[in-house]
Amino acid sequence: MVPLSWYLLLSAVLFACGVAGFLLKRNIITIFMSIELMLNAVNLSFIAFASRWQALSGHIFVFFVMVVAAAEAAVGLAIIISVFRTRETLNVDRVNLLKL
Amino acid sequence: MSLHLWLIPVLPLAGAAINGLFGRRFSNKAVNAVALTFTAASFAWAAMVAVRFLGMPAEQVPHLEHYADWLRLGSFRIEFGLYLDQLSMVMMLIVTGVGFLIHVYAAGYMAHEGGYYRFFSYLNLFMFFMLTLVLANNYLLMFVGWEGVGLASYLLIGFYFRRDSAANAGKKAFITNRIGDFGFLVALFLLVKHFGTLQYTEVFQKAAQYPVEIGAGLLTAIALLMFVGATGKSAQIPLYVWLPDAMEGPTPVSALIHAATMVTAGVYMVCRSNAIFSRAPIALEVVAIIGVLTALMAATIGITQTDIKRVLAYSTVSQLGYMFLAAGVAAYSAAIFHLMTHAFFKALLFLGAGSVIHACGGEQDMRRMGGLRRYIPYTFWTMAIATLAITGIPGLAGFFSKDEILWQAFASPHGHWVLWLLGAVTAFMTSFYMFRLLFLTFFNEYRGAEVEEHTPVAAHASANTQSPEHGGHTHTVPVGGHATVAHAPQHGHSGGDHGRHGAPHESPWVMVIPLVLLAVLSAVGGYIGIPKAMGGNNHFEHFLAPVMPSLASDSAGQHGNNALGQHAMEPRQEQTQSHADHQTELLLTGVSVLIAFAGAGLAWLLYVKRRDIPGRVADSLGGLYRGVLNKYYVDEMYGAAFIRPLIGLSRSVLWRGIDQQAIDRSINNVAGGTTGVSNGVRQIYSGNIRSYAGWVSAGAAVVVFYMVWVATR
Amino acid sequence: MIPSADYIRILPEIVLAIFGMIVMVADPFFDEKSDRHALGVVSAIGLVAALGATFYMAQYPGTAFFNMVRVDAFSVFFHVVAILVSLAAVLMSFEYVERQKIRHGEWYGLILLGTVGMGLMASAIELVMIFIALEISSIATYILAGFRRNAAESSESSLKYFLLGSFATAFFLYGVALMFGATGSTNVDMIGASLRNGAPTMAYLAMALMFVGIGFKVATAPFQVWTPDVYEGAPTPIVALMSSGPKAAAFAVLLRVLFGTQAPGWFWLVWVSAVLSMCLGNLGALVQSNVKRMLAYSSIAHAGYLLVAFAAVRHTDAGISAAMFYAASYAAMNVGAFAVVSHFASLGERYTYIDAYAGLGRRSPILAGLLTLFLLSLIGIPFTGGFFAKFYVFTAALRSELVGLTIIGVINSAVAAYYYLRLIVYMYMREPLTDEPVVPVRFGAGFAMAMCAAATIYLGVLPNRVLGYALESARTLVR
Amino acid sequence: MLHTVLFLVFGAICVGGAINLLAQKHPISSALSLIVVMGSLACLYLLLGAEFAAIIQVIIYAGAIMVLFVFTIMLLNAGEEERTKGSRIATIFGVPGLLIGGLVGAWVILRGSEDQTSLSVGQFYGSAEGVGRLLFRDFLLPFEVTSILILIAIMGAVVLARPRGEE
Amino acid sequence: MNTASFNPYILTLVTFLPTLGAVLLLIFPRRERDIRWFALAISLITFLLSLHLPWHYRNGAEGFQYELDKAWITTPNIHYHVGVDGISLWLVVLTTFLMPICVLASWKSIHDRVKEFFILMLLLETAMIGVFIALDLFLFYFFWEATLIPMALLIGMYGHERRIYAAVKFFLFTMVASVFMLAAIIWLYAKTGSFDFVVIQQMIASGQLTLSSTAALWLFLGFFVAFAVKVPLFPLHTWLPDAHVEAPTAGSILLAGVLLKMGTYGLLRFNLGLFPDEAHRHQPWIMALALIGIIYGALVAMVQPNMKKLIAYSSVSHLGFVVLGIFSFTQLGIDGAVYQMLNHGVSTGALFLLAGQIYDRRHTYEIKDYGGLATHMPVYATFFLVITLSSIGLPLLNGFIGEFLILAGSFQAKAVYGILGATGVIWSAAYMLWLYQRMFYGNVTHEVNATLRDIDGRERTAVWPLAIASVVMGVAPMVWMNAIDAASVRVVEHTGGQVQQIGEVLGTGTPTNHLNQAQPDNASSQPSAEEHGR
Repeated sequence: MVPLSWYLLLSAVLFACGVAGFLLKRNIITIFMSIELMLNAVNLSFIAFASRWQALSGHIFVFFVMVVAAAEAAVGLAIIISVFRTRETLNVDRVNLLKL
Repeated sequence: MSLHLWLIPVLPLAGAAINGLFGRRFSNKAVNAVALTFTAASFAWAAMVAVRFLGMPAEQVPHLEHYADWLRLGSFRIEFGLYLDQLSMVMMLIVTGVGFLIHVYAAGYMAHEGGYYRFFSYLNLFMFFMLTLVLANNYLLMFVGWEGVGLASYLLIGFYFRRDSAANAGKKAFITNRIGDFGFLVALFLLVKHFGTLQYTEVFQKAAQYPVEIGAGLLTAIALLMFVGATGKSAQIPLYVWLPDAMEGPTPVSALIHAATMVTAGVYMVCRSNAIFSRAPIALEVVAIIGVLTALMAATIGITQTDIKRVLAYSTVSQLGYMFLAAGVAAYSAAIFHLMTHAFFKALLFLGAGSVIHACGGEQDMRRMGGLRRYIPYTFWTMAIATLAITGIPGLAGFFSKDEILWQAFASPHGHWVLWLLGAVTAFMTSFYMFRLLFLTFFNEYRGAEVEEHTPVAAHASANTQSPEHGGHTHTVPVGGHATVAHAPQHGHSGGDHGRHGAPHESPWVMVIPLVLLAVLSAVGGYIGIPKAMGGNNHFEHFLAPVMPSLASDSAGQHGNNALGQHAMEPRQEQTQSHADHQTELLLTGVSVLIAFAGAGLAWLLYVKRRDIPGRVADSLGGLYRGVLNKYYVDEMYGAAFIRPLIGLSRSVLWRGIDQQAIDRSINNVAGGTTGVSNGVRQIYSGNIRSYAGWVSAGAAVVVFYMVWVATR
Repeated sequence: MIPSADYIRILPEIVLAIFGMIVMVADPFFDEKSDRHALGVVSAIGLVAALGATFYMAQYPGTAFFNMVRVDAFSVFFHVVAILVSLAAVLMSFEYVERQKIRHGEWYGLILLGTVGMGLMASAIELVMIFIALEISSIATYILAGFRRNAAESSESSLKYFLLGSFATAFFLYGVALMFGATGSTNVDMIGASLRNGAPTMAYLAMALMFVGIGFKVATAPFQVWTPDVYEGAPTPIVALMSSGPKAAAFAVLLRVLFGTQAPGWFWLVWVSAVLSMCLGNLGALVQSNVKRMLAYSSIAHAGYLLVAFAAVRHTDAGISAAMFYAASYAAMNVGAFAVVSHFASLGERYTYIDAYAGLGRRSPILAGLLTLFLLSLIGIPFTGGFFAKFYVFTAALRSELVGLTIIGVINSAVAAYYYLRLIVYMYMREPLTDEPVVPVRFGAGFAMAMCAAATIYLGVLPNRVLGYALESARTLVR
Repeated sequence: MLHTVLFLVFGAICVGGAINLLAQKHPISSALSLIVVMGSLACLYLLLGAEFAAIIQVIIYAGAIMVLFVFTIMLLNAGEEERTKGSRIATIFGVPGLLIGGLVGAWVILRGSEDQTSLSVGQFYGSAEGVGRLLFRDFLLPFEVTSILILIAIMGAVVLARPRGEE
Repeated sequence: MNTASFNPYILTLVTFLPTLGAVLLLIFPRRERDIRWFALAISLITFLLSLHLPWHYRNGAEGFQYELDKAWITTPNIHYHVGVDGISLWLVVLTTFLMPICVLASWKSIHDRVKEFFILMLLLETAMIGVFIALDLFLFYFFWEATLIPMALLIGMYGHERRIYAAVKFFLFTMVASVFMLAAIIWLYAKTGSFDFVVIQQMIASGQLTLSSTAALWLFLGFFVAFAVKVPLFPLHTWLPDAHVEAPTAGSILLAGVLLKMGTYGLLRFNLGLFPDEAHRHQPWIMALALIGIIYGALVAMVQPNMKKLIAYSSVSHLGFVVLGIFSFTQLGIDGAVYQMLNHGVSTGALFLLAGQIYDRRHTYEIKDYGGLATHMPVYATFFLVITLSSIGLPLLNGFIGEFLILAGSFQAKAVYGILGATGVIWSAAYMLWLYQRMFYGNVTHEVNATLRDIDGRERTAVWPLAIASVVMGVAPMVWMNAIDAASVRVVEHTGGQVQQIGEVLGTGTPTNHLNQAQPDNASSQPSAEEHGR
């Protein structure tokens, strides 16, 4: 018997890891991956809540989130590629033409 | 019945307007014609009015004429209205009469000047304002004239405006007058505040409800403030400084404005407001003291001056002092009497001086004149009469008036023997410097050419040091070229076209006739006011009595109410009579006559017989002499004490300091500070994605924390 | 089984989607040389049609597709705003895409499809629906921002926008999840219903996270940091679009979420956020010499003003209507300003620095005049939309006794005057650096500018109709 | 009981993978650890009875998306990431913010579920059929709309990733 | 024509005719000559139309005339509500009167971007008139702001070297200040639900809208700051000299002639009209500021090396008088203040006009570059003299009436105000005459000045009306005063000030010791002030 809150905590931890990744990683792709991690965390809590409320809609949300994530991935990676083309780097700290 | 008084001031105004607007296209003759016609017309009308006025029954006096409302705000009402009573009639006649004569004279005197039309339109303008001043039926209208004559004199003093000295003198005159007017204005405010009106009749009525003030009260305040105005206009201590400089103007102007009429406005005002002054003994005292002191001081300066016009100027100041002395002892009619006679002989003196200057081709320094009586007899004789008149030689106008004043100074309830003494001393000096002038100018031999080192300090160099085309003594004659230019000064200090000839010559008849007429007036003018003591019965005083009822401090109570009543003069009679009797009066008269002769004698001794003495005296007195010569350095003192500090303060503290440093700088600092903050804020947008994420997540943390706090609160 | 009325209730989206695909598909059929003006025209037509569809849709208020969307005055209002903004963007792209050598098909297609997202955001009442709509419009703008592919700035701005955007989306999504967990529902109305009887702490947490997400989209402090960079780098017409259209839609979402669910406890949140946005935006803009960036900062500040209206909780209808009016008039003047900038920037967006504007009043009076109008409106000079927008906002705030907030806002708008004025000063009071003639305005951009100018003035002189409609929709929102 | 054990195991793997994702220098390793996380998440979904979700989690996420990632990493042959000191803000504001937010969130979660609704295997079963019904009825509109989303994504990928020069 | 039907629309017509002209100007004429003539024609027509106002003005009648009140915007409830009373009436006429003169003044001096110039001028005219006729706070604020932009542009586009600095300074000063007014207006609206001046005045006066003391304070200050900057009142005046020095001639004329009056008008209409009690409470320090302005302005003017700066500072001094009069709360004071606004418009406007004319010849405002002009430009010198005299308040010229009434009024309010203010007559004489001497008297120091030609027909046409006006206004003030007095009496009664009545004046006149009368007179002259204070 696992209390719901454990799942939620787990998802919170994962989400936090995602945020931390965004904050700390330098490689654009890794950062993007941490975003995906955050989405996964969210998914987990959706599923958890779904089973709490006995409502399937939670699962539907997960589905949509994945779709969106896929779309984002496609676009995001394309963007990353075009950035790499212009700047020849994947280090996010070096992408700072625009400032102040 | 209306006397159409308005014609009297308006006619000169018309003349001024015509000359001012179209004069430039007129020939000198035309300008003349216009100016003289309108003045003459005004004089004629004034005379007619006077005749009809004398025919009026007493209860119709004062005769009021109301034409229009200037201001009507609620109960506050200022009329365009004129006020004719004995006082204003006298003034009106003096102004128009003497004014007309001087116009005639000027026609000749200015004949060769540029800016002819300007001159005459200014002169007419002056007449207009002066007449407004004397005929006004309320204080504000009087103030109009008051300021107006100031303007006219500003313009006329600055007539030779290309000479900085002239321009300065004009400005000085106007501003000094303004200082006086400030006092006058405040007096008017007091009237408005407490009486709610400025109409003479109403003001006097209200004033009459006040008893004679022991100590200083409202009326004293009003009176003193008015007197401040008077000191400005009539060149009394401390504001007399402008008058001597005013001699920069053409001589007829000096005669008309700075001797005969305008400068007496102060006296007129004090007398006009006697209802107030008489109830403010303290004010009266102040007036008397200031008056006599001015008289004395001016006289001392007059002794040392060598510029003929300046001598006359200081003598004017001192004579005005006499008038105020009279007014100060509540002998208003005596003041007016002297005002009149003084108008005659002082005008005459100035015109004579003008004629002298004219004769010597623009020379004003008496040390370069002398022996002129052979060249210009008319001038000499007329001036001699005037001199006798002013020094108070019996039988001439000045004698009666001055004697009356001295007597009142002694005998009037407000009088005091000290006042008399000082007056007498002044009288001595007066006769001394007047005869000095006469002798230096007309006796001995002509000193036109050489320069004599009589006094170490250049007498009138001090007066117009800034004058470019006039360096001290060596009066260079500039190329007459710019004489054609509209505004070249001819008489002032540079021999113009007709100043080039050696021998002095008599002036044309247009200038001589006025001299003669004025001489006659100064000779006989006094006989309308022979005091009782000498068998006459002071017609003049009786004539003016209704305007200026005297009320001695003790009997104020019962006379207050019928103050304006006709019969209010009997008490005055018994007052004076009770004080002293004819014997004393005659005695004092004798004394003053002696003094006069003494002064004359001394002058004869020093400037005809032993002409080496003055120099030695001067040297022996040294510093004192120089002090007096430089008019006690009053101008310099004013300069050092007020003007320069003020300018310095304004420039360095107010403008540079407060305006530019304090205010503007601080505003700019605010702007700069904002820019700084802005630059700081921009550091947030560092361009680094992770920093942005940092901001976002920090913000998110705050938001989360807050919301949860709210929830669990 | 689905009533046809439901399709009418999403008619604008359908129309937009169809036209978007048409444009996208049509593109390859043009050969290389021929100019693809037609595409632009077609998409413009599509937008106009969508506008018509919106008005048609307005006849059929109500929910559709099992409470996914609701058509009410509120959604219609924002539909119109979003569509008009996109229309302006399309019009001003006519020359832009030519000049920048950008592929027309994708460009117009993305704009249209992005507009679908905005429309859905306006009418969605289901959090998941909202989420997807949000993503549609955002992803479209991510891509469009990076369209000038051979310009490093463009792709960088695209990257920044994308990464941070999805970061924020994750927050929003987490919020949705928690809200679902707290209430067992993701339908705004049902959430409202369940929150009305006691909100669990988790709901607050959810609300906070959603606020983070949407706050990012509308660029209010402290989630505004991305704005200047992204706006500076992105193609100007797109900046015009995304600073008005998606933003307005996001505000619509915020309104739905905050007021529709009657979620508690966010008052001070909004208050502080408003103040921060105003101050940080204006202060940042003060010393900005790049016009696009300056306008970006100013858009932050304006978001702040708009939030002031949210804080007017005592008279919600006044507040909401003020906010809606503000969104509309801000869209008008902002798009207008960007239209001028985008035209003037010309090839490769060279002239975006303020010095380039020196003497514009002499070189091209019309452009300068229009820009001046828009700037004055942004300052908030009377008889421009900007004035009434601010005016309603502050009135609403004062009626809710928010004196302090109003004072801060008013002072801010005074400070803001400085940097707008600076541009005007440059245009009129400085001598031009070059006397090369400004590229003449062609039909598309000209029409866009005219449209915005007309709207700005209309809102400034006769705000009645619009405000009245806003009030009505506000009432529908807080039933 | 079993449920608890499984939860602990997969949960541990998840967290471990996540942390590893952070710890790894090379993007490939990060990607792999992310795949691990996703896999174990799928298992957790199963525990919660979400078959459908679990499956697509594996197919879409681990299968499609992560492949895309790896593909990109290879394409750009991204190497070790260098530890540049780009942003102090992220460390001095972001990380503390993260911690505070996380703690608060955790506290809320723990406190928010006093009811202690505890879950066990098979207690709630989300069949693909049920999901399908729901998806194609109630959530029809979002489902259709996602097509537009995908379309946009495709276009974007095409436009942005197209090599230079060929406009 | 049937004036009755015409009356309600005359104001609107007068106000927007210039705008119409501007629009026509935008499209129709091409050649610069035509533009100038067209602008002149428009401004003249406007002036003639505006003469309808005083012509058919009913002096006796209460309240506002030519009133037009049309609902304009429902939410917020904004009306297009215009109307004039004796105060605004003449300010409108002043504006329309100055405008043709400005057009003439910029006839030759503006040769670049002529069309824009005259368009801006006409728009500015509309805005300025609007400020004076607006009876709806919102409308007022709109016109108020609307004056700002054209003026700033006039300065910035057609000014001299430091024009941008001046323009921005001008704009920011006024903008920042008026924002506070906006806040106050909105607050009032939020409370009353109306922008209508009359309505709000009623509500406040009848206590229907009760203001907490702090609220009243802030509202008062909100309005006050906006107006004080415009007046400008020390120490907020520093924008004025810069603006004037840099502005083109016409700009200076309008700035001094009309824009500054907007400030004093606002004080009179709104600060006194809406918050009489507050006005009374703050009278002392406002009076003090006004006095500082008078003396300070004059002293600083005295030492200015630059002609226009000098005139600018003299404006500070003159408007100090106006404020002094307004806050004396006496009939005389306020009459004088309003009249002084007109005077200052005429005489200072004329001074700037003349300054501009000499600038056209020598392109410098430095006084030291002149001297001896009277010799070669007699006509110019004469005009300058007349105007100088009118500006130093010589009797029978316009300046005197205003100053006298103001000072008398403030003296009634409190003796010391009157006395200190009266020193102004000395200062003004000092700096103006000094200026005149330095410019016109003495010998020509710079040879160039000897070659200057006297002012030509066009320039004289521009100056004559002003000179005549200053004389007529000095001699026959009642022409203006009848209308003004009625209005200001109403203001005074509303603010519980002192109306001119002998009765109460003599009431204090118990002939006792009066010299130290400051305290008793305060007590007597404004008892109403005290009870208002409570």
